[in-house]
Amino acid sequence: MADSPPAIATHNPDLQHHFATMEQQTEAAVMGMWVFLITEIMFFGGMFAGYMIYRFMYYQAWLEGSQHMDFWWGTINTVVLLCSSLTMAAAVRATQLGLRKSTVTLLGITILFGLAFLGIKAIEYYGHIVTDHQFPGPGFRFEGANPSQVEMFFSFYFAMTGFHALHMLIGVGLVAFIAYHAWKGRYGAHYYTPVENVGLYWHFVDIIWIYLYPLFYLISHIHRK
Amino acid sequence: MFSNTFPLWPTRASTLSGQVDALFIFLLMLCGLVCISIFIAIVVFAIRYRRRPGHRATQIEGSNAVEFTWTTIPAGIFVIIFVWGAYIYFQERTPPKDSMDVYTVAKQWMWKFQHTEGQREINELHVPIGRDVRVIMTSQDVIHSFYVPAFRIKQDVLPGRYTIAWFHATRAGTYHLFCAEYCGTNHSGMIGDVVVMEPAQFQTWLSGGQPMGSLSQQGQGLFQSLGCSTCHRLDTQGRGPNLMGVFGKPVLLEDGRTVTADENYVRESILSPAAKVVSGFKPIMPTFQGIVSEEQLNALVAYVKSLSAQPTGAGQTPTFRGPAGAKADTRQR
Amino acid sequence: MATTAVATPERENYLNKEYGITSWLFTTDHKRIALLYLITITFFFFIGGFFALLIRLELLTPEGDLLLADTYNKMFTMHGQVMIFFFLIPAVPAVLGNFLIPIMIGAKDLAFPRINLLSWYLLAIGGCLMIYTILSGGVDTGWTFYTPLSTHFLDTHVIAAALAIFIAGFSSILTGLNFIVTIHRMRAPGMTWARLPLFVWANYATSIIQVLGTPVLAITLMMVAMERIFNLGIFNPQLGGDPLLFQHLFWFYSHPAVYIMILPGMGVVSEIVTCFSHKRIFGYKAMALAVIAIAVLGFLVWAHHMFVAGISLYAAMVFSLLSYFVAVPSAIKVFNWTSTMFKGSVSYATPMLYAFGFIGLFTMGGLTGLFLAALGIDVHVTDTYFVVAHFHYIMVGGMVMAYLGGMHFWWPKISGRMYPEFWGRLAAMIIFIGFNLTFFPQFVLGYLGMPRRYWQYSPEFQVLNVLSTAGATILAVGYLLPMVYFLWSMRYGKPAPDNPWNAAGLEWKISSPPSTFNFDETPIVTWEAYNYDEIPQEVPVGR
Amino acid sequence: MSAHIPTKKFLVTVWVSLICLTVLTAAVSYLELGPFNIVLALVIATCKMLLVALFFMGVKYISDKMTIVVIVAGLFWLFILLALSMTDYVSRPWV
Repeated sequence: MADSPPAIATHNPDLQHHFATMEQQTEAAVMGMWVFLITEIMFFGGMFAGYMIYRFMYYQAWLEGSQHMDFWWGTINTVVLLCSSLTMAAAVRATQLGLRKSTVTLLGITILFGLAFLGIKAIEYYGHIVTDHQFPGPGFRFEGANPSQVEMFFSFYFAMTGFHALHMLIGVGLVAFIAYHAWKGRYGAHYYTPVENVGLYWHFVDIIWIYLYPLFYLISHIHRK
Repeated sequence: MFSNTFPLWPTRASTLSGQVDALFIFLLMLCGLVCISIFIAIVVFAIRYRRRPGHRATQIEGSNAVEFTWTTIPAGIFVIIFVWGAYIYFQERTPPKDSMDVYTVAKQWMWKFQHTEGQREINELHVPIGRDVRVIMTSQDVIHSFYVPAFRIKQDVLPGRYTIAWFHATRAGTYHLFCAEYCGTNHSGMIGDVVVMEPAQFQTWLSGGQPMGSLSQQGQGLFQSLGCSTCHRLDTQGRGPNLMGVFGKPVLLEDGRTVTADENYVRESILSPAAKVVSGFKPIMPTFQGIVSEEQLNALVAYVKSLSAQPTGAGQTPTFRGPAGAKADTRQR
Repeated sequence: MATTAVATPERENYLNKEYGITSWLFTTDHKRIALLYLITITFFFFIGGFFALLIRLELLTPEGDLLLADTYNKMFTMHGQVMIFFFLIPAVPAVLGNFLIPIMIGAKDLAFPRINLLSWYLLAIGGCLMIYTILSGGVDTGWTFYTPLSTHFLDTHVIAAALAIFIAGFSSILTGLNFIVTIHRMRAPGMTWARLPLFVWANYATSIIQVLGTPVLAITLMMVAMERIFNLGIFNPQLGGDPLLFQHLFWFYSHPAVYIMILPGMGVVSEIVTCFSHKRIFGYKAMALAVIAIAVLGFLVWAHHMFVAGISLYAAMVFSLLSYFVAVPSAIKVFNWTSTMFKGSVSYATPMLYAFGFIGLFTMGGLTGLFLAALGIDVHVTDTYFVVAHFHYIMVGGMVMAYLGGMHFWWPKISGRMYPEFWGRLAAMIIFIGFNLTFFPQFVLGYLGMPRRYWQYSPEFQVLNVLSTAGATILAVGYLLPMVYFLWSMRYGKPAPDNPWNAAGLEWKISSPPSTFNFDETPIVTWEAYNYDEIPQEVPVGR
Repeated sequence: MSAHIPTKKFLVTVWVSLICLTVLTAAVSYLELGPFNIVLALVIATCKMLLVALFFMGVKYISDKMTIVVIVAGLFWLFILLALSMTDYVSRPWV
């Protein structure tokens, strides 16, 4: 679904029959993207609400769980995502200026950053699931106080970072899609709505991580890893 | 009212039911009046201004004054209804002190009651007229709801914590007890009777034999046999807090927060001991999740509660040792 | 498909432009998509209605004798899920809204026609999953999916049902998104916000709720599904979860969802009442503000479903007070509709009969809402038949009445044919009588204390239950009638003129049925909505 | 709409600020501030969010008021969800 607003315009770069002007079409597409992003806010919002309530109820367990996060991987991933946001913003700029080659290059770098993020996330998941048996459910192992509450912490960790990673995956696909079309020379100063919209999506996913990072990695001052 | 086969009004059998009925009747009259006025207006307008040759509609834009009027007047009435409803609800949710406690465990699909005197019942609850009865409830599985229409009370029964309902029966008789929250296959079979008796009769019924002693005595037995008493000693030397007089008092926790030692706190401390550790103690207590049943848990809670029941001498507050105890005490004043 | 039934109107229109199944399944024409929705939700309406009949038949006697307990539980669960997610929520927005919003604002189509088609496909896929759930044994969680019952204590097809609703939810989100952008960006020159028909306002307000509320339901149902798949404990107290969190998240959507269902109905009634009173709406600004106020305030009241669930005393009071505030704009709307008839020229055409029914029944449903919002009374009547009666007065008495009224009102525009007026009025009356007989006794049952979702009940409740079941059979006949004569009229009905009701509004200025792009040239709007002073008031044709 | 095209230098400046804030938040997370660890971390996260939203996503340059309303509405509704559900949990022990 995420790809739909830009996809509309991408399939048919010319003015669609039901719009009066190109400007109207662009405004509709960008507004549609923003409306879509607020549905995404509420989608993650449900999990943020759950996170907040359990953190309130199980304060100690949340501190405990946070100490088992891979602090350095999390920090590196934050930097990786911020870099990808820069290249994405630069790609939008390059499209607006009609610089086809640098658009494609920048989008390519964005994809690489995105994949790097997912790779690091996979390393973290591997550590949590395989090495430490921290995936919630019957296989969950935790030595220490309040195991079931720490398990709840990990439920939210996996749910929220998992849905975020899923969004990243979709984002990488979208960026690849527009990179292909940019390479084909479909966008330029006259028409860059799809690039702009995918950019909005990408930055939005970045913002979600900007919050996930402190909520999971930084709530305790003790970093065991 | 009317007959047993075709009643149109539920029996009133508690102090609260009259209050609920009063508000209900008030609302019936108020809303009935509004409703009928609107119906009459529709019918009158529809007939008087029916479409017919020669009759033309008069265009009216509307009027801000009128809109303002019928915004503010209903809003004002609504606030009155809200206050009245909230007043009744406040009473429903705040049980009086010195009530008689009945512990309740709901499970798919039955109600189990434990009287503090030690009596146990299933799907039947005997209570006396003229006493405040607190029903302290928990569920073994899914969410149920304790509903006695004659008392106009309903309270969901949640697994994992206590919820409390209370009533003060005013009329002897046998009344429906329903589970009002859908709880699976036999939801409609999770019903029972509340038998309200004259106090004397109730005493006779109570003395019908309670082989295991009172609930707090059962709890005391468990307290010994589960080894609780080795740490929670009745002096200041134990590895766990002394529980004498703790119940109902504020407790300062290790992380700086303060909680009240109510039924839910005692319950949580038995099942998840490390969640809210008393200030000055270490989280060394093992969990009793899965070791004690809900009924045993109730007995333990009743026992801890009984440790605070005896009136203690003035100035004697041996609740906690160390600064923590002192703090907890000052906050309480 | 409806193509076969289309006769031979002379002019080219959206119905006869192309034929063949692919011209429907791959259409991006908002009017054709509206008809796809119409077929889909009518199908689900009758499935849900069938479940309802079985429920009422079971309740004819106090003993559980017709169905097994589990079967009964599945019936009311799937009745709720099908009716809410596959009929009520898409009903007016996706059928009438889809058809009319672009026309009413003078646009050629919705802003994103392909997303519009995608929305229908999502509903259809969700619907297929729901059918799969039904056929493979059903689900018995109650439509509310309360945890931990739904997550750890049932082995029915909970995940399939949750997924079906999840997918249908995205259909709803995308429809809302499409409407919001369309109403913002696609209005014809001169069509200012203050000139929009109230139907558009109502759908705009609805879209706000769909866009902001539905994602929360989606993630909540995902968490339920994950909890079942991975045996997590997010909502299970035995594993440290809090079942009330589920209820908070669920009702955060599901209370506003009742406004998704009723607001568009309010929009329909505003159109009908003005047309058949031949008069401007009384208090246009108040009406427009009221729908927006309902949409916003509707999000602040969800925990009034949880007054006895174990939430805090003070939170309950806050939510109770806020619930009264949301009642105010609803009251304003009722007063304004009634006043619109004052000094009007009232005709008793079928849509107007439905509008009368709507106002009356919605008033009763709304006023009983005041009882439920009063904390002290709610404790007694929540989870009883009082609540069942209350929300059926709003949903069936209000929403379905409005939907049927709207279908009759715009049927000439949609199909290009008139429906038989006599049968229309007869059906409206049968539905009104059947409805009241079905649901009024349930108010009494509720106050007497009969809990909802009971498969068998105490014998003293029987008389009222028999009345209710009798009403339900009448209601069923009432609902079948329009189905029959609408289909009949597609072939045999009189061809409809462009404006059979002498109604205001852009949709009546174009041909019936409209051409594919609605307008030959973009209209320029220079008039207020409901400018009935500028429209002749002859007795409508088609009688 | 966003006909505004940022300069390369400007984008890099924003990015540098974001990286600095990340380093800052990681660094202060080592301080023992009790419950204020998360408060501080969220304040910094909100600053970062604003940087990304205003400059990378171009919210600052959106001329159209309605789109701004849409964004604010989204945040406001999130606030409703979080705040009103918290009222229950915070006030539960009060009686």
